Amino acid sequence: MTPTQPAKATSGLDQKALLEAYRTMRTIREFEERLHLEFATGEIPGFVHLYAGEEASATAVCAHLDERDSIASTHRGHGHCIAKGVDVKEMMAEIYGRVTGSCRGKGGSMHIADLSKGMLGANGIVGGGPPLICGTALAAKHQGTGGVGVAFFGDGASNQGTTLEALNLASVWNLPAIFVAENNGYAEATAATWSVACDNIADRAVGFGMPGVIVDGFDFFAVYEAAGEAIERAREGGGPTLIEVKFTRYYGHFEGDQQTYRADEVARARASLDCLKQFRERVTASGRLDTAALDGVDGEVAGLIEAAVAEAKQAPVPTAHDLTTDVYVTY
Amino acid sequence: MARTISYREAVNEALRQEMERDGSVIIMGEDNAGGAGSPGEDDAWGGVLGVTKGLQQRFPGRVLDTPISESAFVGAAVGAATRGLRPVAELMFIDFMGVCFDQIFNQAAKFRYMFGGKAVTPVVVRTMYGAGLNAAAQHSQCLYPLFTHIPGLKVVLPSSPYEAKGLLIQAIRDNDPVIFCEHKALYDMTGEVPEDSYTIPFGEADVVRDGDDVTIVALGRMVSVAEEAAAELARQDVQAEIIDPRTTSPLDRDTILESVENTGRLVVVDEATPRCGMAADISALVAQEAFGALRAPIEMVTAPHTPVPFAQPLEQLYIPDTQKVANAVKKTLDWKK
Amino acid sequence: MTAVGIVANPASGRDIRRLVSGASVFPTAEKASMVRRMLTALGSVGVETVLVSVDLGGISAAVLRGVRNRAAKETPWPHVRFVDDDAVTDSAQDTANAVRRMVAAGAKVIICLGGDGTARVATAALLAGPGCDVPLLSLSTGTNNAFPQMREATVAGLAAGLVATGAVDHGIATTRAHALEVRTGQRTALGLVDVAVSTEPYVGSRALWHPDALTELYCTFAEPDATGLSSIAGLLCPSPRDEPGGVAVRLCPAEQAPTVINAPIAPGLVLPVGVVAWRPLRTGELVEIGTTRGVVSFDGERELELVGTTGATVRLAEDGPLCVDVTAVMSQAARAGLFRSDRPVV
Amino acid sequence: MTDPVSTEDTITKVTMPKWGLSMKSGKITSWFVAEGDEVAEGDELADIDTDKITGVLESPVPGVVRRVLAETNEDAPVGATIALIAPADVPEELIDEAARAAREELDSGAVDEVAGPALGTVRVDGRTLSYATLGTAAETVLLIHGYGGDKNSWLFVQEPLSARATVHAIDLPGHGDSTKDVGDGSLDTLAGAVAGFLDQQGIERVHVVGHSLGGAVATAAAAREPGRIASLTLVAPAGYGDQINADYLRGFARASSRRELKPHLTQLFADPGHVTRQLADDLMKYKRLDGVQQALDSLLGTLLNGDRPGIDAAGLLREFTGPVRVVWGRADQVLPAANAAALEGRAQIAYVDNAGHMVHMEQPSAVVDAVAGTLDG
Repeated sequence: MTPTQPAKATSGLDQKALLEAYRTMRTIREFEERLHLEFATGEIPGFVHLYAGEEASATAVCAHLDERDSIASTHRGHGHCIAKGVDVKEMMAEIYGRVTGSCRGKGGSMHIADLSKGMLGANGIVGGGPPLICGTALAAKHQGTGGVGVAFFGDGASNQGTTLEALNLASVWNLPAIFVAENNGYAEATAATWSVACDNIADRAVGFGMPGVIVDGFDFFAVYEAAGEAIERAREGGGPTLIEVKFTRYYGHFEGDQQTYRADEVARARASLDCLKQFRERVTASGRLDTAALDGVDGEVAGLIEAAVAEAKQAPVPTAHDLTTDVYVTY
Repeated sequence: MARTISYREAVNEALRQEMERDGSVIIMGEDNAGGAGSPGEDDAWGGVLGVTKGLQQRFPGRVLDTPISESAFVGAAVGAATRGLRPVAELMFIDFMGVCFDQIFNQAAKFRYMFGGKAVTPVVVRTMYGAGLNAAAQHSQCLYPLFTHIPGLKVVLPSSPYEAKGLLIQAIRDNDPVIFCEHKALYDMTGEVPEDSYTIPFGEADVVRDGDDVTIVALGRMVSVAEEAAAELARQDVQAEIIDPRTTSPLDRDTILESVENTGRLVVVDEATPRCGMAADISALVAQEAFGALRAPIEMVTAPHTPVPFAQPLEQLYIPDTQKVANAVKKTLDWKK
Repeated sequence: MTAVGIVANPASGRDIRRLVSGASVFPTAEKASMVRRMLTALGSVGVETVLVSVDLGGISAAVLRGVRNRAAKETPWPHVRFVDDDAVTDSAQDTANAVRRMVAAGAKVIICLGGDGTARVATAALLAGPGCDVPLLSLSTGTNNAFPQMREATVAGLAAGLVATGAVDHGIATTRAHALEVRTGQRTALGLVDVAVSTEPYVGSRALWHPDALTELYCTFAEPDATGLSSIAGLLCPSPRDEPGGVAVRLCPAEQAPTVINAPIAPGLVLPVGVVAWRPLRTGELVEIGTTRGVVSFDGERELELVGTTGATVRLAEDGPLCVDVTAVMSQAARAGLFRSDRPVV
Repeated sequence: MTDPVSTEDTITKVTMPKWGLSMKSGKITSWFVAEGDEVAEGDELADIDTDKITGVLESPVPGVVRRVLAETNEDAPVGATIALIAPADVPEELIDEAARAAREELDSGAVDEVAGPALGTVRVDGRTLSYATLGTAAETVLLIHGYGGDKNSWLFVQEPLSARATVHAIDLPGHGDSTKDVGDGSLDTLAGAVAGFLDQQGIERVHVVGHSLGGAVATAAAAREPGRIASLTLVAPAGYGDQINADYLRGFARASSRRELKPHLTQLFADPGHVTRQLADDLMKYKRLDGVQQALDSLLGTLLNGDRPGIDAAGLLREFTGPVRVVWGRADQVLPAANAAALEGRAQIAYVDNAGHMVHMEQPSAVVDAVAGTLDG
């Protein structure tokens, strides 16, 4: 009898990895909380969609990724960018529309990208990312790198044809693709319980012949483990997985949203479910990390975000020259 | 050396030679191999009109059949292009752009600019366009103006087998997203095509015929219609210069303007509908940049502002023909203030 | 008023085992349909009121649609009351709240749709309060179920109804199950079938499927035809469900073990499990858990992280949930002719 | 210039010549003679536009132009009879009959395909070399084109010479249908290709004709194996004298569109009217082939040393003692005719009026005469 080999244990997070994960989550939180404040001053142009509350998802998934791997993101993309290693100062400068930004001030919050890091961009089109990830996964498969593609998308995008087509194609082509449905409960102001006709986004996986699982999005370790399994499976040729991550976003759809459609779930989540709070409690209770180390990270992150904002505000804005450059490689 | 092959063979040969030259070139589309998962041959079709026939056997694993999911596979081609592949996706009919346009114009076309010049997306979307096969309103359109409108895309309209091969190889090697539009009525057109690989640069119009009396700018399949008209006009001692822009984006403005500077008359022939199309665009260009040289109002010969009809007599009326082109030329010649 | 409570867990059947072992998905539509079939059955045996839990997963919504659209010619359903006193939290808390409210509202039987996890939460809610003598009928809609039964809901509904109306006596209809009680610090938690200890550091995505990390296993019963961790004991030293006493097993990585059992520890996963030693576990026996840093799982789900600061104990308790024995109920119904009517021969 | 096909009644059919492989038809752009004119052999009869270039059709025989069958601006297929020449005493009825048959043939288009040169390839040093052969006579002539040219550039020369010799025209590496890789692009590499071609063909003795860069290659080949080369005919050869139009060469190499190329091409001819759109088109089609740009760039490095000539063919010629003839257009703007001074005393030099760098295209008879003179010894 040849026993089925279990996937290797994925919770082998050492101290360094735990601290890194915490740093990433804290950086995202600090980045977003600061933007929340700065946006209110009117200095930040355009739309800003904050990821606060959802940090565990991007962090835990991206903790398994390396330079072979690529991700596609959403309009709520700051967290994915930070977790995939995009430079935080350049991100902040981009959001301020500065020439020192990740996209030289031409993209803004919704289009931060760093292709050199496999970050295919936040995406202003709901459902824009999943087809792209079929492509990056196809490239990895074709090139034999063992790389995977991860599409982050929301409950809203789970209703887009592009997403459903991509799920089907990924399964038909048996691609190393992971579809992470970040269900934060609302597509803009419309509840997922209303707009998603089935009960769970993960249920849709059955229709595409792939595993669909649900994980608690506030629990870093839960997401980490599920993503680890899915990614390892994909790397080994096992095909795509749909992971539904359930949680709540802490702020509105965009900054300025009065959120009159919501009840008190944010206060409850912040108080009892918050991913950073949970993470701190658990790693300190078990003695894996001490409070001082975590506080040290908090301090460093605060300093980084402070510097990022200060530098962004000082940075030059693009000029007329920048208007017509970067449209084509050659034309 | 050059030998005579069809437009279809020229496209196939370009794909084959580029796939041989560069392992990162892959092609995908509905039935591009044809027959995936079916009980018969895996490469039963080689594309709905046989354009990709034979590539599957030669390049196993690099010719991908797709589900009928244009958004997914066109998007996949775009995504793969950002990660080192040079995919050629076949959007079977240009009319189907409606079910995948976002991946082309909001994703592929925008990456470079939106990401501050740091993205390279060498994807080619091959697509079939044009009337003439009684395929009616949803399989016959000339929608390249819609692509031309989008900054970040390059749009190619090969008018002959020679152009088809050289422009497709250029498209595959090009580092920007390219929409490569093949006229379905040209697939059986034959012409001399070198066996060796070659590239025709984008943004360089071909002066198909020299002439001093009138400039005819013709697009895609209309180039051969214009040539027939010019041959007819030559018997009446009217020498038309025919310009095939080859690419609508980039557009070779200089060649058009230089010609009009010389002839003083312009007729634009385009199978597309007239509003916001290439004919209007080229006319505006000449009106703006070469107004002083014009000796007569510009004439546009286009399809009417209607969907493409089905019935044969209607479709024949719909497509610009030699007579309409010749009439337009005469109108510019006869014009008196 | 004769009332029965139905608690249906919307989240069961979607955990990570779909990914790691290809376990099946239990669709919400089928859960809702099970509730509707039970309503028919309960109505047919004279239950007047059925209390139904509410959820955001679509089960209660589907039941509500069924109530509204019930055609006149169909068997009438009992009055359906949705238990919506508490806000839905989309967590196990919802199950506990519903059970408590149903007991308070006078439910004579609680039917629970879910997996081992759901049954465990329902049991804890019953045992912790005045519901300790309210019978539980646990039906399987989960992944990896050792405790709940796979039964057609109609028959389960008939049995529950007969118990609720008193048509079949409690003494015949129910048995008290055993449970494994784990205490650490101030916390107490129950396992209905098995309690396992592993050196894995995190609860993670809950389901347990890495046998190499297992160190200890305690089972209330051990059946050789079970799936889940209890199958390890079941294949090693079977201990029937209806007998007192359980099994304790010490485990280690398979490659270091003197004995290896290939056990179906989850649907789709038959893995070698290393066994060091095993022995019977006596009822009431208190065992000190030897692993101080790790995770304790209950009925195959990781629940409790042991962080090394306080010790933990496990005890095989006699006073588990009072369970409806469907076979016994239906046998008695047959004997008593409860479903029979004879027409006098003319 | 064309094979006379004489009837028993000594009526000579003047047919549309085949100037090059791809020529299918030609258009008479103007007749220089009218019916009744008396002509000598070699007199110019008509200008013929082949799409590639305009050439002059010469009379194959002496006689009287009895009929002009193809009209001015008429396209006639290769091999079609376009005029009849016969002695004055041939009766009109016979002429009429021949004319009627020819006219029918012309109108129907049913003209027998005239056999063009035979195409072949050889492998030398891992490269494929393409060549075209015409004629079967005992003597062998090898034609070597110049920078950016190909075997078809000899279209007006190969056919007339084929009556007297087996005439091969080859494509040098980097050109025509030969492999585009030129290796180091040195004269030695190119001369090695020529030597390899001769080896493969088993040619022991050959009259070599080289134009421009091909002239330098011919010289280098002669220096390598002096005993094998019966004679050299150098047409505006590179590597002699110190004048070279570096701007032309660089412009030609760099031009990436027909519009850029055309002004450079006009420097090749005394009469810029020779630069048809088709000529420029064909060159652009060549330039667009994979590998051509690298080949041209590499060879440019051989041809130029800064703005000065990069080849010393004159030095190499010392190794060769056989007969040398030189043909140079007086209006050559690429390698000026003054360069020929370097060959004074060593070679028999013909300076050609109304010819630029492309003497063999503009005044092909001058080249044909020179080679014929060599063949005559």
